[in-house]
Amino acid sequence: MNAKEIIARRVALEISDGMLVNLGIGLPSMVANYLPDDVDVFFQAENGVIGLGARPPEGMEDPDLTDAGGGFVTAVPGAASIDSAMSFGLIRGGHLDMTVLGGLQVDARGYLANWMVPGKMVPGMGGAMDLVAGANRVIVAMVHSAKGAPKIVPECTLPLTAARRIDLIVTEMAVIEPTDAGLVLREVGPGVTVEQVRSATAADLIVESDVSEMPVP
Amino acid sequence: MNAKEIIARRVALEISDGMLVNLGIGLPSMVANYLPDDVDVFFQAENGVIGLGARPPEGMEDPDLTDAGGGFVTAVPGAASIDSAMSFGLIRGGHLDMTVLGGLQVDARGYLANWMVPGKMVPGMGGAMDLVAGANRVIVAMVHSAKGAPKIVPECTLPLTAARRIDLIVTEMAVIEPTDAGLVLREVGPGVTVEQVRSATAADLIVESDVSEMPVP
Amino acid sequence: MTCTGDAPMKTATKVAEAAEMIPEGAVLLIGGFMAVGTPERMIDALVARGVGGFTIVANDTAMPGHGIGKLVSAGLVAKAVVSHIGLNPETQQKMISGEMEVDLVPQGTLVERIRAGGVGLGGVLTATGVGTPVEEGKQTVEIDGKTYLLEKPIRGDYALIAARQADYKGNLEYALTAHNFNPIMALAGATVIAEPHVIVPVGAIPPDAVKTPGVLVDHLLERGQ
Amino acid sequence: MTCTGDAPMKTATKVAEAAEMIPEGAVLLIGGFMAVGTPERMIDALVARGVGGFTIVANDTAMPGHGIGKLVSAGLVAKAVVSHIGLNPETQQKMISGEMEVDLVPQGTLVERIRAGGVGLGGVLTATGVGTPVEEGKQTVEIDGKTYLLEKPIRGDYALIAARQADYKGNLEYALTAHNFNPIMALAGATVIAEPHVIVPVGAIPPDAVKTPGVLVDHLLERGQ
Repeated sequence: MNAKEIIARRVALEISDGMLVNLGIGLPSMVANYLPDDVDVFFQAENGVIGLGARPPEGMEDPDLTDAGGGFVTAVPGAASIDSAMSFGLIRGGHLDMTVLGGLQVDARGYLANWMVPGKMVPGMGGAMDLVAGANRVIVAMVHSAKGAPKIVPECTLPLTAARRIDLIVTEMAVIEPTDAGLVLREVGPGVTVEQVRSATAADLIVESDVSEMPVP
Repeated sequence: MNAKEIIARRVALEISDGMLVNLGIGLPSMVANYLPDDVDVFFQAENGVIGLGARPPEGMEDPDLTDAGGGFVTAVPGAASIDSAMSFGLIRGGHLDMTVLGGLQVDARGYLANWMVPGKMVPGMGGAMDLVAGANRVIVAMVHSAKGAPKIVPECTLPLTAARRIDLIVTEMAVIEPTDAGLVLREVGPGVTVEQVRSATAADLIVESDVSEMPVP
Repeated sequence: MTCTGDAPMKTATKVAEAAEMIPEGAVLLIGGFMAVGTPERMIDALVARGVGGFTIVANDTAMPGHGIGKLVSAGLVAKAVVSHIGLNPETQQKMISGEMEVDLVPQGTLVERIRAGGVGLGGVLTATGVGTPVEEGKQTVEIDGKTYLLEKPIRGDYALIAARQADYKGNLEYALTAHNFNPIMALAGATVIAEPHVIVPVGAIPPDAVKTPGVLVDHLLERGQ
Repeated sequence: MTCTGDAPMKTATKVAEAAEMIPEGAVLLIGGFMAVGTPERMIDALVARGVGGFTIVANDTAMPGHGIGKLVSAGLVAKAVVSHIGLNPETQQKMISGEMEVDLVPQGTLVERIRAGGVGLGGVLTATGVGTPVEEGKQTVEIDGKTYLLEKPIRGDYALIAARQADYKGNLEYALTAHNFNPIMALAGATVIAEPHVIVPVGAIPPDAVKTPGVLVDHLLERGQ
């Protein structure tokens, strides 16, 4: 199982019945593949649909029905079309139960940076700032390090996405929860030791006695 | 022809092709009866429709289709249902070409008071404050005096509807335009003299040489 | 991406059970304009139950015997935040006697304040009411040389809304002038109770016809008799 | 009340004529999200005409060869006010070289700023962007202990919008994820040019299906080939 699949499978466990969930493009969107059949949720694509469905059969694509990454999708029965004002009204207004986003850095305060690398990559924040500021629960799904450099750092050096403590970090090596006291290591990845997590993490980790191995169903 | 009919017929001349118009309840709503057949306009009922139509045939009333006064109406072909946010978005956003409202007082500045008499009558402002603040053109349609007391006064003693100069006052005695210089008498009612208008008006009137008799088709 | 799940069905709630949920003194956003597009069965159930002390937020208090007018007559309203009470003399009497507090808000400001509460904005900046008694006690903000009132967001403990049609997922459609405040209030109630005329199977309301997504609706009242 | 009149029919405008209306340097609100729900024929006509210096306000600049990406490639965009340029490397290059100015705005803030411009509000009070570079140079307002950015309204000289269907009065319907910014931009352009896929007779779009009332639309583009 590769790193991204471990992460997606673990994040899927955070989703429960009846939630409205927004998955960012890339790795976060893989989470939908690993939802148990008996979990009933609605996915929001912030570009305009509640009730995002799977890729359509070949030849059945509708150019007016895509996800936020521009890929062809379907809409599940009971889906609703929404314009951008309603879409972000739901996000900012506390109606979105969970968002799963990628990250460039998360720091000891639980602050996320994920929208630009000054002088190098300026994609823009798109909907990320509203999602982090507004969603009831924010999960950052990312590989633990970027080319050997830790992405979990004492303080973000990249521009912040929001001055809000995100709720959970899920990597292939660890599940980490930002708290008032700092970053608490909750779980380690399959076959990973606490020491390995520590050495791949630039921020201090609080390790309590009950660190378990990540369930990856 | 009674006073209200004179007023309604004169106001109707202010409406031209292609306008979006909101008529207040009571006297202003009579204006729709006197539009020439060749004038194509849309009426807005601020409670939720653009394209307000006549009263429906007996037995065809829809409880979900009324005007802002609660009376049964129809919708013309090409009508659009709007919610209250869209309705007042159109009003505040400069999309409403004209509103015709009743008045309790208008003063020398052209300011209107039409929503309460402290200690006596407190109906509430409903949509009137938004209409006066937002409509591109505001016409006040009212009888010239209330039980002998002038309604056009030096300064409103009743609470203002908005600190905006309205565009035209139409009564059965006169058409008066508020300007930077003050209230200008533009027309007198059928058979009414300038002197009669002056004595029924508490505010100063500017009378230029070209005061004509009101056309009442 | 594969999506195996979808959102849960609502179960239809009996109107008396819905009334039981609402505690004394709750803040209720109630849809309707002069009792058009008002959740009439829900109001009847609240009157039958007799618990009150409510703050109601609505366009108006309708007329005695209709819509919110019934709540006023039954003495269940402690405070009304509304734009108009002109057609309900009982509201005017209770306001003058001090039995009911009435906060008059311009209609466009009222709907935007509820929207702001529902979509997570900090307030509304409007020129409506500047230079009138509505301005009293409010912060004004100068923006590019023009003065605006800063009007606060409004949220409710419950939004009681009426709809033309719902599907089992709670997606709602409204009809003609019965839209009014309903779609906006659906955003701003901590709990949203919808009273549809008709309930249809999932799929019977196409996505483009949905005005209120079912994810906003907590309870659907069962179909009336 | 009798209403004898009704609003005038629109005449269908040829796309090249619509492009001719738009002066050099105009502020254009352009609907679409990654070129979905974008007025593609209008954009092609602007590229064919070659007059530019535009400020465009849109969700994104799409990709080279698609939607707004074609305006960028043709060098017609002086400034872009957008939430995302990540999938258009040309926009990034032109921004870095200084050929194009890019103002990045969070997506939810962008749509509310356009809405505020369209519905006559003085600004938007949002918590989005607080504590980030988006806050720089902006007034903050404290409301009930929470900090909000005061974001200014946006209006355009022209709104160029795409729709699924129009009737002769200009009433518009949108489809699925092709709604996006279109219904909001229809409120905020001094002149609104709508590009529908289909034009149907008056009455073929029922009042409850109308998302943009025809009174907002100034020009309807004639049906494409």
